[in-house]
Amino acid sequence: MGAWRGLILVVAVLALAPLGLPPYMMTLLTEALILGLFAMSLDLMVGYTRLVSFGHAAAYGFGAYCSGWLLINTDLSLPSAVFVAAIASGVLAIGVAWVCTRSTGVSFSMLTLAFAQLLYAITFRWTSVTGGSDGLAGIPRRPGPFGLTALTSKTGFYFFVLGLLVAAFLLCRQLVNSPFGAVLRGIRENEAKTLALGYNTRAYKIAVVALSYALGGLAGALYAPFAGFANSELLFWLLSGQVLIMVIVGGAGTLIGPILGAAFFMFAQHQLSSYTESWAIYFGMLFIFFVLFVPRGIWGSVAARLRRPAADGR
Amino acid sequence: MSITPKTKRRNLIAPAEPKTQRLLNRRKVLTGMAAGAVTLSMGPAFLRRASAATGPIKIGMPLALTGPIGIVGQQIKRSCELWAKMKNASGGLLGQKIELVVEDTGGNPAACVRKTQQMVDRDGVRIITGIVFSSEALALAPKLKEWNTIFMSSSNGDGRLTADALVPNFFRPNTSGPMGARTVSLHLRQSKSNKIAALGLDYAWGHNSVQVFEEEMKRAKKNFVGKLFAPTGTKDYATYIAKLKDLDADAVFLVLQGDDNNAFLSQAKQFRLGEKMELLTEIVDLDSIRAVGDASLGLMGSSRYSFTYNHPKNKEFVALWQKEYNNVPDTFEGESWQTMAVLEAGILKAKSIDAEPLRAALETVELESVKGKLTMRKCDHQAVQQGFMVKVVKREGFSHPVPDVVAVYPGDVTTPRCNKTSYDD
Amino acid sequence: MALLECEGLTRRFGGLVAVSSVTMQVATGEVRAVIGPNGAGKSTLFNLINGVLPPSAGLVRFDGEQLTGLTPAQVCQRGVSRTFQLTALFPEMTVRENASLAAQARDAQRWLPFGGGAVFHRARAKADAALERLGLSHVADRPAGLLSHGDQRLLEVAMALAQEPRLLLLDEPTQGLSVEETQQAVETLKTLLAGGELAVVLVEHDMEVVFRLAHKITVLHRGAVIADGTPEEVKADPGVQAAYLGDFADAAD
Amino acid sequence: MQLGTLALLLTQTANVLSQTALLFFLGVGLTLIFGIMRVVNFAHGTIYMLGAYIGYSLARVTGSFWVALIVAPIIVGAVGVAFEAGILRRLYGRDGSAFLMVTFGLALILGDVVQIGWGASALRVAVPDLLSGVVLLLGEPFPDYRLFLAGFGVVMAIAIWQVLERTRFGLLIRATSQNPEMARALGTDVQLIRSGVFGVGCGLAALGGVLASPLVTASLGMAASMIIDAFVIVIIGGMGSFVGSLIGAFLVAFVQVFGNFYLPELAIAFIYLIMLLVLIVRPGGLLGKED
Repeated sequence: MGAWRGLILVVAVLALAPLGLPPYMMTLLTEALILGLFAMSLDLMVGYTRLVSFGHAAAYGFGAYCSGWLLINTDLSLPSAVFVAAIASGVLAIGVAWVCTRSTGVSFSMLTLAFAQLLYAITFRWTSVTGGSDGLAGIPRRPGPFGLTALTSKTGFYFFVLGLLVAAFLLCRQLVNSPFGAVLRGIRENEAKTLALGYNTRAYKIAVVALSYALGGLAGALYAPFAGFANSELLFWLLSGQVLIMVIVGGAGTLIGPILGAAFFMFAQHQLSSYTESWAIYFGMLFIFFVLFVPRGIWGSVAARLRRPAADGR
Repeated sequence: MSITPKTKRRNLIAPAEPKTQRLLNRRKVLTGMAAGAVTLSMGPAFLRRASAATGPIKIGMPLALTGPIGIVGQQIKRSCELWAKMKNASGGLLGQKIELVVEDTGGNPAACVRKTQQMVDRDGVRIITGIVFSSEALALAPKLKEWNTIFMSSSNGDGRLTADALVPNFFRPNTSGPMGARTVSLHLRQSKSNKIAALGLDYAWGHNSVQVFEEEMKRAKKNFVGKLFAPTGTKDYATYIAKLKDLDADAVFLVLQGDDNNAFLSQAKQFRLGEKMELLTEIVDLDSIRAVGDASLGLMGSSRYSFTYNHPKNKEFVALWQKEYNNVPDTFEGESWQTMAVLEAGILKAKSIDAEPLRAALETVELESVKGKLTMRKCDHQAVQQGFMVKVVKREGFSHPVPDVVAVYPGDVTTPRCNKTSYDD
Repeated sequence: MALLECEGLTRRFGGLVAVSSVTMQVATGEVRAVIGPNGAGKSTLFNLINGVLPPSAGLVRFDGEQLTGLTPAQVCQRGVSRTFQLTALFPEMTVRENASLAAQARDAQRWLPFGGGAVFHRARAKADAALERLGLSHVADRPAGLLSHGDQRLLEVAMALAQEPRLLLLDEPTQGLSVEETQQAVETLKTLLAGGELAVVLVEHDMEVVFRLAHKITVLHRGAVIADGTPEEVKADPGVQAAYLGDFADAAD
Repeated sequence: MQLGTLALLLTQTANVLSQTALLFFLGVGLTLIFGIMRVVNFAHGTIYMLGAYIGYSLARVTGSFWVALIVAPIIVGAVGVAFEAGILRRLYGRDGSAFLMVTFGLALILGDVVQIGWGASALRVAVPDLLSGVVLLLGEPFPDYRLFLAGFGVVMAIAIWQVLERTRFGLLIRATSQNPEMARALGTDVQLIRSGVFGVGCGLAALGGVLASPLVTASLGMAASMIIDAFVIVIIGGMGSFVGSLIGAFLVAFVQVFGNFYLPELAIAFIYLIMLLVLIVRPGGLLGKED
């Protein structure tokens, strides 16, 4: 299959990146992959189920604080802490989703926002655990398990992130192409009808929100040991807005698109802010340009070109 | 190369840039854009890195130039640019030109770490300065060893940077938060005000400073009647003003900054709070005074730097500043100037910018700066320096009120003990 | 024994009684039409049967099991499928995907989050069969949103059918169709229902459609049953004529 | 001497009213825009800030706060109309994410425009001389300006309500808001209403900005600190509901003034708790319909 060949090629190129790129580019790339994972996780909700979350930073920040706290206060190894944090985010999400899925549309979005902001406020107040406004600093990449140290170096950590991203991507791809994924598409296009067909749509929504948060939490859990700190900015609504934009810029409902969107967002902001203090202006114009001229997002447009005209919709 | 520092972007605020220079910079911006794609590939990075050892002295400045307190970053940038320009005009340091590598972090610690990493890797930067937020400084500190880079603080007030969070390559030539609280406390010891309250911003800096202050007041046998904390970004301070009136304090210590400070002072004036109690603040700066105008009159507080301080070095600096920028230097402009003076002394003494010798040299710096006598302390890398108490007054020749120095406290009483954030006497 | 039994089914909205003590049975192989003027409570009755609304009183039994208290999804799982008065499809999916998603709903592994080739295979077979029966095979690969209105109505039925229900609730299947389209639809439905393996409840405004398809008719008026019998019996019932035709004249929608 | 309980209650109540007025101007614009256009305007906070800055310049140039108060909203309203006509108009029929992106983009652009045009320093806007005094409420000084804010808020709320109730423009707004389908049937008027409502919404936010500037100065931080409050107000009240925005503004002002006084520990969490509570009990907000 062409898709598999493409995937293997991209992963191979990314795997070779540490050989050629200077360290700061590796930092940038690692961060882009982490954000890509974060954006892809949101795509499950936004692109495949049309559950537009305005509070996805909750997953990211929660994951980051969890893994950060575990790495600082326990003896857990890096992979274990990251894994536990991702699971914890998913569990948190079941509660959040249970409440939020009582509503639909804008109300759903606003409930997710409210939860994220509440979490933000809690992080700010609960100083003994979260470090308050300072956040958690000096988060180590503890080696292990079984004495494994390879993941703690800069390059090792990059491969760790890359591996998890690829695994998460394959998982999501499985999911959206599975019977479960078909139901999600049904909910996206007509929730009432899906319900009437005999699907317990709320259970599906809760499940997809939980998985989305777990993967978002995984991204956050990677971010904390990557950056070495976690602070309340990671829970702020601004990040929720940005990640939503990454998804849309990349192309919602494509999984690959949001990863590209996140990378594009990162690199564009990084480069633009080096050349001009007024980078925000160009960034704003870029958003408007995308909406007007690339409505399907980067990957959405590319995919539409690649696909032969005879192939069926989407 | 040009005699002015190479800044990587068009200068928006500083008006004194000559036209030719501006054109030159714009061309640089354009070529820079074209090179953007190339930057993504690996080639140029290694070339530049190789040239770093023999090229100019590059000083990295990952500043928060945009965002709510972008003004602080702008001040630091202006001051460092003037310093670099003066040094380069007289042949640079150690025969090498100074080059400032400025990047905007937007106040985001992640961006700050990333951009600093880039400066270190690509530009061969070995000295960084100007970092605005404590959160950024705390995020950078653990990386300094790996980067083999010296961090010269010019505005970071968080006490822990020279205590729990101290790393060998960090130096703080500027006044820290606890020192500001201490200065106000020293002033209050002699005041007849007895019932004292405090109002701080509800985050680390506010809590730390208020805590230092509260301990000070208790030791001074004052009646500390209560402390309030307002979330950052509070727009309506009426409820806090009402609470302060309710506490019936004689004096209130304020740990506010930026928009919060401006909002509080404006509204306190409207509620006539100043008629009920003395307002004392941890930082008095011109930017805020200009923003609130007459509402700042009568305000007292510690000042990390004031252009009105009567000292030959300071007079010289203010005159130079006026000639360059046609106004008087503000708090962080003075603080940065002092930081650069310390750095300069260190570099000259070490005859190198490599971290090892430079660190050793910086640890023994002693000089007279715009804020008077300064001694860098080896044990915690905090500069022992004077504390200033100022009062905001009207003065001939200024369109806005100015801070007038009313008391100067010597460095050994204003600076905490080594690795401490509080005082015992 | 009847497959569907409603006993004393009542639903109040505030002071308004939408459905009042309705009792009726439908046996396998039987097509029962529920008719009545606008606001007679027909749609509410459907909503009570398939669990969208809980009844204020009374109960619904399906194959001896009480349905009252179950969610629409659970009712559907037991073999009750319904179509909607207003067309409700997945417009961006193809016709086959629409029917397939409907069929998948009755599959025990419908929720499988990975793989699922077998699930899709089973659902697709059922979907294709249903499309075939409704004469939609030739448009199977088109996006549902691009179908003609008539075909969309038929797709609604096909989706219900793909679920292989034992009881089919048809809510105005010819609503909004032209005369010719209605003719065709009726023919298709007639063939479909002739098999006799289904119990059908049909709500319909078009009397011609009702008389051609229904074996039994229940007449509702202001929520209550005013007549129940074969088409001939109902047609002859003077009470029905008074209540129904009187209202029907001004209910021209 | 400590404040008497009564004096305290009185001043705090007056504070609630003046804050309600400021928040209301922001919330009502946002809610009208959402009601008509289904656009969640992320640029609303920046528009509010722009109002404050333009007001600052007008007050400096003309020497009159009152001129600024009238003219700044008109200028900002025109900016809003231009944005609607130039960009938003091409996007109706697209899903909400398109609006999220363009309004977010607008916020970034305007934020930078303000920094380039006015600099990074906060700017002083004086309370107009007429209102710089205080009145004594049971012996406690209370600024005239805040009383003016409360009064002006009441007057404007009644005025907006009357426009919505009595004029054809208002009728069209209510009709479109309650039944978006009807928008199509209304034909040519729809475009006018959208432009008009976006302009008026932005103008009201700018009015709030001008009015707030003597309290908080004109500063770059205004936008971020206000946008969340504005969202909360609109969400609590029910998106698209005029009366809802009034109630939302009052509730937010109330918890900020009284909540912060009696339970300061919860200060930053208060408004989110309220929002969550309201949404759990009534998913569409107090006076909104769920959609």
